[in-house]
Amino acid sequence: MFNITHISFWIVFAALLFFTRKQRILWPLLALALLLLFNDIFTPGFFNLELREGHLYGTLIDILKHGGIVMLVSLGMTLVIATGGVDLSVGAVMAVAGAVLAQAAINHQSPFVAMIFALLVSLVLGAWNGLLVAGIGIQPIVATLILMVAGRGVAQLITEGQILNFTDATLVYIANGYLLGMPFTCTLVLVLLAVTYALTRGTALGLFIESVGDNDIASRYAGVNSRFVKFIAYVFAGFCAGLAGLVAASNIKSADANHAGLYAELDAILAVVIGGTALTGGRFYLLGSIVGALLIQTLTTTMYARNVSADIAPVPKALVVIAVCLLQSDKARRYFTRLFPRRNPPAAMTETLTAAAPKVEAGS
Amino acid sequence: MSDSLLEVRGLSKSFPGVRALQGVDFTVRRGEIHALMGENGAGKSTLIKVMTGVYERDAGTTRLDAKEIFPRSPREAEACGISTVYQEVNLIPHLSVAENICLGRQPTAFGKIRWGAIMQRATQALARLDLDIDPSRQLSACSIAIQQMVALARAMDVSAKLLILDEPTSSLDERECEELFKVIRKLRDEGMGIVFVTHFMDQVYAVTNRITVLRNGQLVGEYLTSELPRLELVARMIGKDAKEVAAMESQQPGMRSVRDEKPFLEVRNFGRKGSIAPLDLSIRPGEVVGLAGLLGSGRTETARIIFGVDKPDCGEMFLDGERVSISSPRAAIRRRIAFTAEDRKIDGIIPNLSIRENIVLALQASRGTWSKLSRAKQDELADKFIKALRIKTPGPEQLIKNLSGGNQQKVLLGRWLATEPRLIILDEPTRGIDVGAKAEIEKLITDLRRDGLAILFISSELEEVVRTSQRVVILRDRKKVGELAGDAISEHAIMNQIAAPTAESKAVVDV
Amino acid sequence: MKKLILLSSALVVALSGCGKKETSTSEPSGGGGKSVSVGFSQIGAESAWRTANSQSIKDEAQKRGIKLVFSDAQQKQENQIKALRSFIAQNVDVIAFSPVVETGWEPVLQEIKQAGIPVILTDRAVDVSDPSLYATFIGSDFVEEGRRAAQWLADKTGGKAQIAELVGTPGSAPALDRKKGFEEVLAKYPDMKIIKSQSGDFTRAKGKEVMESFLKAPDAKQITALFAHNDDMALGAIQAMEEAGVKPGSEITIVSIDGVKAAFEAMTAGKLNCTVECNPLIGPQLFDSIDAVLAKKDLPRRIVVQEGVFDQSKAAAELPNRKY
Amino acid sequence: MNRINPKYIPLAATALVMIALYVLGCVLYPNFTSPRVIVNLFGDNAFLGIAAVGATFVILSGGIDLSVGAVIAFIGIFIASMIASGMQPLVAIVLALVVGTVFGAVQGSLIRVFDLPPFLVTLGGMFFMRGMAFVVRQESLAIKHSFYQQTIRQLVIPLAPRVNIPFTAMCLIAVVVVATYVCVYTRFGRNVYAIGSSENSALLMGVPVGGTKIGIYALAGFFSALAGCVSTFYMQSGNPASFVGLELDAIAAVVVGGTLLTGGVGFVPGTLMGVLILGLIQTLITFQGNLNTWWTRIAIGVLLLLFIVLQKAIAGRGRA
Repeated sequence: MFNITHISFWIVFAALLFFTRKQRILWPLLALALLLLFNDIFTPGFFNLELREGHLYGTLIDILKHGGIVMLVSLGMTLVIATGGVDLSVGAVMAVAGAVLAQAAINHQSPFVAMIFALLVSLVLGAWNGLLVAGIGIQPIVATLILMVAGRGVAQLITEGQILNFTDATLVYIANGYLLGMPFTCTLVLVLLAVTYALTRGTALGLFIESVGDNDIASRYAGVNSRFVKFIAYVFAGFCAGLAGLVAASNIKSADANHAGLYAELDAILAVVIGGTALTGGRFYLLGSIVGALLIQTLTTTMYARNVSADIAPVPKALVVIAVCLLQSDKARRYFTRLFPRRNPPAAMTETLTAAAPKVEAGS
Repeated sequence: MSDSLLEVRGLSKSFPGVRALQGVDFTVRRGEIHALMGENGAGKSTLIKVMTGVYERDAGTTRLDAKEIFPRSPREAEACGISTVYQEVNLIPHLSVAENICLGRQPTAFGKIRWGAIMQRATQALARLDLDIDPSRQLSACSIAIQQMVALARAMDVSAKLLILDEPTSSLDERECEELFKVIRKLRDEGMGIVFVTHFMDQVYAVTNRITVLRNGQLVGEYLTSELPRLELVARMIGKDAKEVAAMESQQPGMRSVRDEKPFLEVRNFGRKGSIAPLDLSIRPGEVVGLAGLLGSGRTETARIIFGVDKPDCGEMFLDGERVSISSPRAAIRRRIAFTAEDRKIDGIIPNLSIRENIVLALQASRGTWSKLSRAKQDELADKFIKALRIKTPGPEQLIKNLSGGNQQKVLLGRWLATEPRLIILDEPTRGIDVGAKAEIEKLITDLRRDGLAILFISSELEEVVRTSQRVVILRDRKKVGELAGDAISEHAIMNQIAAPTAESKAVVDV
Repeated sequence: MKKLILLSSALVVALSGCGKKETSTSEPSGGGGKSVSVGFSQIGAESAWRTANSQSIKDEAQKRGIKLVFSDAQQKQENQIKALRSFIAQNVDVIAFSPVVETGWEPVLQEIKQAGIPVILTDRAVDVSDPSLYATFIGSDFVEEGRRAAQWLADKTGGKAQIAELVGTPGSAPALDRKKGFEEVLAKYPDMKIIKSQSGDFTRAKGKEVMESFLKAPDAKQITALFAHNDDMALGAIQAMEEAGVKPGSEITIVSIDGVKAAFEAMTAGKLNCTVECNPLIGPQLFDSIDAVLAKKDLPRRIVVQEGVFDQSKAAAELPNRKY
Repeated sequence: MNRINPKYIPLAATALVMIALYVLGCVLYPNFTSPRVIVNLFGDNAFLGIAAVGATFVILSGGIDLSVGAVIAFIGIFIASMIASGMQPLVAIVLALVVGTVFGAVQGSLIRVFDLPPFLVTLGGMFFMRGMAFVVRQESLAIKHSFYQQTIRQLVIPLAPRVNIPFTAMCLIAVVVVATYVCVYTRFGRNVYAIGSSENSALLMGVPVGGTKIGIYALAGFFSALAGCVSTFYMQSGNPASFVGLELDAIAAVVVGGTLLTGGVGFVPGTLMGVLILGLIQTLITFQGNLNTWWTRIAIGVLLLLFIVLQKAIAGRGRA
């Protein structure tokens, strides 16, 4: 149990916790650490890592690999939620993207053409959501509900009700390949994270998204093109979902319109919220969402590893949802601090306390 | 008159980090209208919210009719006999007028609501206020003034002993105010105790019998209205010597002259149905044009169509003599027009972003999404405006929601100045901020004017308009009724125009 | 108001368009006399097996000129019950369906009985107290499939195996029965043991994910055989093994059930050892029984679909025959 | 035309679409006119209808409840296994209703007391109930008790030869009548509208917002539990894996029924019509007999879009 990789892992993690102790990401990281620690002690073999066939192999790698789908989706979802919206259709978009990919591959398109085709379709679906929300001004939950309901039907029509299998090596590589000993999905997530970071922080888009999500009207008065900002967020979410759809299809070398991306929207929303982005919009935390997705996947993988029936897995998930909600709620935190007074409340907490003060007199 | 109805003794209430009320005493007698006065942050709102059960008190007692009460919700307060009408109409827009009057206390028989009885009661309540409204009408279809009257009717519907009016007049015109006063005088004569909160000094002297002044959460004193001169009242509210105030009031810039330049902005026959009747207006560089009029007279509406928030449906607009049409705030900003909106909280600040981000937002928006201001440039801008506008903050990364109202307003000014505008529209820039900050902002306006900016200045406070403007445009009932320039500007002259009978106002002389 | 009229007329046009399509695709070919109509409620389109099953039924109906009202329940029992009741309203001559789960059919079957419509079950059985509620049940014997899989494995390994099991959707008839049959045979071989068992939900993705976690357990090295309740899960598991550097088909012997085309391909590639056929092509048998029911002939309570066991030796020869 | 209150327009549209769909069915398929079709519409959609009525209250108050489908599945398997272990059916049903109501109240309290977004709380509730259903039992379970197999089955009203109005349909109609009454004739009902329209105003007007909110979610929990009971009457079994995604159908029915998703405006009978419209689409596609059922999803999606755009248009006009 106490080998070198092991100890170094915990040292790195502890350092991570230390350096993020004043940031929002501390909470999901801490939860992840607790869950991993639990597994370290009680689940034998959970931390085993070895080199097989030139790549790393172990449960931890599995978490990274399978968490990839939720991570990809949650990046787009983060931006949408930051604008104060939500995208319920990402699961359906995944199914459609997978279906388009498989159908194109079966019709002997080159793998790259197939991928571009699938991504284009998901961009279009994202644009459709964006149009409904930003263009017509429909409430996001409802606007994306439409595609959530109809999208899977569309995917089913594309596959004609079949599970479409493909064997193209390039397409299979997306979810099953390894780069530098790590699953290729990790590279994909890192690239998308970098792209998202560049897109939001390298340009003013991030500032605009946060300002629109925090106060839409004021942003518009300040000259921010809030419709465009929202539109972009939904298009980007569509793109991320499409990419996740490719990974999901590649993972099983086939397009399964029924099951691909089922509940992906809920997992992604959960990951984003765990990551510290508020469901009401405003400040967003891309890395937080990634950690949130990791936490969810670790939870699922823990179930498998501990031989807990997959059916009752939703119960611990539910408890995590509620716990995260409570952690984020100012009110709950106040109750909590009243119960356990301490000297140095974490930064996030003092922030909310001082924030509460001026609000009081605001009405006068 | 010593027949006290409500007795509040030693009331304290604190919020994390703030002591909003400290041992305040407050007495209302039967059959009087009692003004509760104080600057923003004095604790008026908190006191009212404690009395109406919205907040729980930390210490102190409240007695109504010599009986100790402890309301924990507006509902309980109502049950005790305390009714409230709030500044913003707090009614349910989707329900009918009748239901709004009776909501929460609908007459029932065995748990079943008797709709007939509701209509009847609503009709009676409206009749008591001499209001002729169809009670089955949906509330959202009524004007704001009518809604405020419905709110009053609602407050009267219970057998209230004490009626609290929390700035009920801010959205009413003069005639409507008079209607309201008629009603509350009648209620007073019926023996009710009325607490009246307002910041319109005239109204205080018009209807109230007694004044209680609060400052910084503490009681300053209780006075008979007839025995407290206006100047004294202001002095007590702001905690300064009366002479000082007099000196402040007399501070005239004495700079009514304007460089003889071509106007930067000129609109002709510019208007929008339902917001503002077609008007002409021009502003020169280096000139402050005041827009005076009561709330709801069309001041904000004028600003909104100039800034492109609402689309005009007639008229023309010229910038530097060139005809333009502005269809959105973004288009206005591109033309170097800036606008600080009236409601800072809703239309101005981005509460959870830092001061730096709030300052660069408009400039960044005008540059577009793809050419981001470098962080160094952002810091430079933030530092510059924090210094120049003397924003009190630990640093540029502080969240704007943690600042006081006045400092928030300065940040918003900074946001617009960063875009280097040529015209800036200030809609009530001094609303809800303390006297010190007010003076600073007034001075800023004067400085900006000297730098050659064209400024459209909207304020409810006439003294402020008189002090800062070179020209004043007067609006009434969503119409331009007059314009004053240079030495003709005085509070008296403006008031005359605002109060002038309607027949005269038709003969408006264009300048 | 105009918008409303537009809206509703658009809907009418859209749906009547569908209606027209219907008349063209399912026109009864003149077989003389009154044409027979059959209502068939399918579980869904969740797997290759299922679509082959549906296609076989549709093809056979067309061949025989029978009007088939086909309804897909999207895995939901409530949808299936709705479809069955709508078949009654449509006055079909025979109702056939593949139940999603075993329970919960009593009320609707009673109603069908009252309406005097004979019922034929396909693929999966139902749990009812009154056996007269259906005429016959055509389907594979899932228990037998489990037995065959176990027997093949016992023969292949000489009665010695540490088995990992990928179970189907919990509570579904095939999952329960296949497990039952498999364990029945296993009882005879003391050296064959199931050491790991988890649900893979009959899907490839889950099968893969569960197999991965099996392979990571400390006792993973002991696994010598895999029994998957269907081919899709086995195919997923094969991927997991390849990634783990375990050779499927040699280091771990794999037996699964269904016999879909992809399984045969895997067998020819040497990655899968054996698949016990579960034949979806029940169309001909189904319509034979329908004819018999309509002719008031007696039917056996249980009609077992003809199916075989295929291992690698037979795979290459059989592969070209596989259409699904 | 001008005298019609704009808030009734979506309701009229719903009624129109419903009638149009029915007439369309009758024109296309001769058997569609059978009274059985109408009886089936009510009977088959009873549990969806009851759950949708619960969702109507939640949506009227400006919230959302995603736990509906999972609660129904849980209650179904709960009742089935209670009866299997020897409990009297009526006792089991009452117990189930209590469990559902308490669960709803807990969700409501979390939303109310800690100011949590309903979306997340009920999402957690959905996960929780779905998992608990499997904890109770992993497989479906038939209910074999004379109360179910005889009493309930005989509780029918004959309508035409061999066509009976089933007990489930009666439950649905009773629920709609009672819920409509609650909405229109009780203070609780009016408070729901008030909170949905403006929570802050409602609070200041003395509406007991906290209690009402908890009550709304408790009521929704009760209706979901009732829908679960009705589902056991309907299928005489419980299945922990059933009714996945039913909450979306319920929300869709509510929206199609003319209730504003932002709260404050809506009608229970509209929800019933919404449920019937969804049922009619499904019936039409079954009658058609050859169309991929996935067209159902697409058709519902298109219908949702049309109704939402319609609501938007009306709201936009109302403001101007």
